[in-house]
Amino acid sequence: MQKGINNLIEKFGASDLVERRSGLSFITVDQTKAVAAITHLKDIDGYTVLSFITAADWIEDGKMQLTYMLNNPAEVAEIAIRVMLERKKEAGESMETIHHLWPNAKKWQQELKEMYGVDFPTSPGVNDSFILEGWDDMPPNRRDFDTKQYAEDTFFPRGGRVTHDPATYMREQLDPKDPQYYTKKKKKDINS
Amino acid sequence: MNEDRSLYPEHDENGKPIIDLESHKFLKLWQGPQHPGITGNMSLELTVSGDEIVESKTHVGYLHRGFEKLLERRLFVQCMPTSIRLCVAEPDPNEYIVSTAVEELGGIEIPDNAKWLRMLSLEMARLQVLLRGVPGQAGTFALGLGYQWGNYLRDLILDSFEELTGGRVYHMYIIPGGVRGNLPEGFKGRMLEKLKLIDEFVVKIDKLIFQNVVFESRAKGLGHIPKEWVDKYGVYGPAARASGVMRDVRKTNPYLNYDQLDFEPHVTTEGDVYARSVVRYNDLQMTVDMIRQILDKMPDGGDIRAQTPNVLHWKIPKGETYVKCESSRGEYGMYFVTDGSDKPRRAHLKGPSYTHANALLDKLLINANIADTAAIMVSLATCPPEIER
Amino acid sequence: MEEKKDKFLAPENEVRQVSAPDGSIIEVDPLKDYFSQEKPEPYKVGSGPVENFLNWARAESLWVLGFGTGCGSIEIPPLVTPRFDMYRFGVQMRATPRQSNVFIISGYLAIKTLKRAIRAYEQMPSPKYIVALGSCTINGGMYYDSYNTINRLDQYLPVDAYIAGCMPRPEALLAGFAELKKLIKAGKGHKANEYVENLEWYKTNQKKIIKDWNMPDYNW
Amino acid sequence: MDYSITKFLWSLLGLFIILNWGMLMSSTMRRVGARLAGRIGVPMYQPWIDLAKLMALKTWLSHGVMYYIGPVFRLVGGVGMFLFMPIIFGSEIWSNYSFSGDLILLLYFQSFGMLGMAMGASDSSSPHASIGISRGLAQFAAVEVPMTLAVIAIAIQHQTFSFNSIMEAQQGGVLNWTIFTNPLASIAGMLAMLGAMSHSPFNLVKAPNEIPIGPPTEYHSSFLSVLRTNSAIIHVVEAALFMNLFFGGADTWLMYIVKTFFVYFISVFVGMVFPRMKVEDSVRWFLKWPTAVGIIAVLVAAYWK
Repeated sequence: MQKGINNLIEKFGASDLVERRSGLSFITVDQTKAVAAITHLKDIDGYTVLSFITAADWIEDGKMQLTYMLNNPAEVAEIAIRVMLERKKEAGESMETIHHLWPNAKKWQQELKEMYGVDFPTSPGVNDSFILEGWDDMPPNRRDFDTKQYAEDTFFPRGGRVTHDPATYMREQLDPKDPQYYTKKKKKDINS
Repeated sequence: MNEDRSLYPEHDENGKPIIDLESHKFLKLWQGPQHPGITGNMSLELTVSGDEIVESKTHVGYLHRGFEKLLERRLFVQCMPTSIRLCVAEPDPNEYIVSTAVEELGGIEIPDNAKWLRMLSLEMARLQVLLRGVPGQAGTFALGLGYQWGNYLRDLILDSFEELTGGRVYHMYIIPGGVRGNLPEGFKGRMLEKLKLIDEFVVKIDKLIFQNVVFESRAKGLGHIPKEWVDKYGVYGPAARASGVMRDVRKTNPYLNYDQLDFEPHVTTEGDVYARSVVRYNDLQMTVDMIRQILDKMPDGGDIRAQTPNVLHWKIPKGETYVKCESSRGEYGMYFVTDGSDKPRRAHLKGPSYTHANALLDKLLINANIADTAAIMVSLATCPPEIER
Repeated sequence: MEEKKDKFLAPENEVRQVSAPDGSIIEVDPLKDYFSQEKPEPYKVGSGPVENFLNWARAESLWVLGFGTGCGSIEIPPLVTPRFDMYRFGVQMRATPRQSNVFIISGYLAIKTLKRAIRAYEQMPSPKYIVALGSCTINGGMYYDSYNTINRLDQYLPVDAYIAGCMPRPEALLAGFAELKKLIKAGKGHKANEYVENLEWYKTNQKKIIKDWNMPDYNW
Repeated sequence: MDYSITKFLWSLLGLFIILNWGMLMSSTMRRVGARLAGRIGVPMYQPWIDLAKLMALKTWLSHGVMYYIGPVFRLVGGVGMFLFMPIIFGSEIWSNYSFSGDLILLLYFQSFGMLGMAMGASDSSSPHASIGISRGLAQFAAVEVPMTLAVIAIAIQHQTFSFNSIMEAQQGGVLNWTIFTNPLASIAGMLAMLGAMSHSPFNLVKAPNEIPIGPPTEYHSSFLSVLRTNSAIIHVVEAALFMNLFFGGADTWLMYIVKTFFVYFISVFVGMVFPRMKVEDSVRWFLKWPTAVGIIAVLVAAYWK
């Protein structure tokens, strides 16, 4: 087992450990203990590099997952800390900031605020626009934002773009009279 | 660059410089997005006092296409043509990380020959970037000659790509399950011919750039990254190696068959622009050597693809992973989450430019001359599309 | 509307008090005082052998604005280097919009870039031409369903020539320049006038997606 | 001096020839640079097309009176330099308005264009233009020092401030050229020339990667065509200035063309293989080596006379 994981489980009550491969583990830490756990990993267990912070929207479970990827260059090990926030219907989940540990964390936090609506109070410049400019819709990376609908409503789509179900379309094109042609032919090829 | 800003301008109690634009002592200067010294479509908001930069802020988002949202709407196989456009200059690592993430979560093992072909394609991609990037460093100081020569050779490598994959810039060669095709007839011989040309070029570049008095005097001591900043600010790849920290995913977490190759990335301790360009210059030589080794050790023929489920109905069980590889700029990774459906739940790209161009660049540019911004940016190999995706 | 405008206004463009060199305090509204509010006029298109000669000169000396707006800009360096060398055909790169008369929209345009592209385009002296690269500018291409990239460029800026492909090869670009030259020599390169004549329509489209319109209507 | 209308017409003809030669030279040099890079480069006639194209563009922008006058001042600087320097040595019709103190006037005219441009560019409200012009003036002030020292050394050597006398002293064989009779002054002067020609490593004014593209950022259409006309003239005239001072002048048009080409080629050649210096380094460099050589040249010349 990787260095530091025992500590996480014992001291910070971490759960749902998944060891993806040697040197990469995913583990869930409670929201209130997450920053303490990350600080512990950084200061004591040698996870000195913050690879990224990102989010995943589990809309059907009502959760907003934050992932902190920490890297230990000396031992070539990585731990991803998952933090499950209660997903709010309108954006506005809140999480403690870690910009005091890594100065570049503020940029990821700024991005998360903009793209997911997860707030990090006291993180410097978190309310400034980072990527989008003049955006007035809901944060676009949230699962319930329909980007195709938005694009169609906004950007004057040019006609002629059709989407087919590939399987049926292929059959129709190969032999429109006999929709089962392709399947039959394949079977025959295998048999012969 | 020294961090001591105690003399001028004055600072408030939080250590922030007091900048009053109305006093006419400072000038707000925008570099980019339309500016020839900017690597791609981004901009720097500089506050200058005379020729000296007092404060810098990076603005990105000019290339934002919402990839991470788009990938959530694509089948796994449809992710491939979309995701290669994440970073234009070097598309192959994108192919590699996405297809490896899909394979890892889908439980697919790829055949050995495919691994070698993937390595070949990745190293060729690195080679074409470095052929432009190494002389491009001198191009920021208006020495464009090496850039012209390098670009010609890059075009030859792109020709090889066309031969191998059919595509010039976007190859879509690495796909889930393996690669799209085997080596064409006589490819090895033609590639070795081109590598010979690159060997000559490497010698010329050394004379033109690295032994040039003016280049040395301008690049040495410029944009200094101390060793302690490597972890603090997230410095990767050649930039970290120039500051004396070994960061190379190929060496630390060997993927594909990189553990069977003989290579030693160059590490130096100066940490300035000159050191970074020397490290990348050595990378260029190393890449040429590695391509020779790959061509030598590659098996003659063999399976290039593992059996995958029907890609149109491919459902991958719930899981998450983080796959990374070494691009020419440093660690390049993909955080991939699946939820049991036929589309990814979340795909997050982590490129080295994100940390390089944001917090680190803002820090490095303080006290620098406005003439040097382009050099510092290019030495960090900033690629804006991977910042905003 | 007024309130929204303030929300996006950059701090240096806000109405404010400044002290003049003589010590008096004056109020400036940068958008009104520092920028021209004039509306553009279409220029007069001549005719006869003189105009033919000028058209020939315009066609044989295309100065391209060095503004890589999207992925297509990766194929611009090969064009100025030995393999393809577009200088042979009188196509040259310029660093400032004031001196260039061809604008290559190289691929998709994010909304943030579109705003800069409009500014750069309006600053170029007429007659000016737009060459749009890649399928992204034609119908959105790869990013047809993206919330941040436009689908059709001709709704926002007048396009003289499209070069299809994703991305177009340098040869295609050279062929595109040859087509553009033909257009100009035939006296059809006056899309800038079309833009000025239909300014209202273009501005409505532009303002529909650029929600933080904090610049003058026409950027001189 | 002869102020007749024929004289004026001959000078005008000379100006026309030099303008065309300057444009031809600029495209030739661009082709030479392109060949070095492995390209073909622009067609020989490209500068003329560019000029016609620039005139064909619409001008619709103004930044005030000085903005209009800037390019005119610049052109006056170039034409003034041309007018007061003899073109062909020993020829009456090609002697222009040369007189006994023309060398001093010429040194003045060299900075005249730059100052005019400074006023015009700073009125064009682009920060890059102001930065470019302040760099240009700083560097030019430094370039003037070794250049003036070299001129003084030559003036002491030949006891004259007139081009005609200096050229006369250099006649009668290659070994009589100043570059052989007064090598120190020549070194200082030729190093100063690299700065005056504004090629790399001293092309700080129009540094595209840093301040695109310096003073002419806002200048377009016919303003730019005036600036380009001037740059075509001034490149030949600057080359002719150094040719007259150090390489024995020219006694035929062919000699004139060959010599100016090679003098100009020196600066282009250096520019191809050197990156650009920073402005503080450039000023420091000019005030160090070329100035030291120039001072020694003056002392040596004063001692021997």
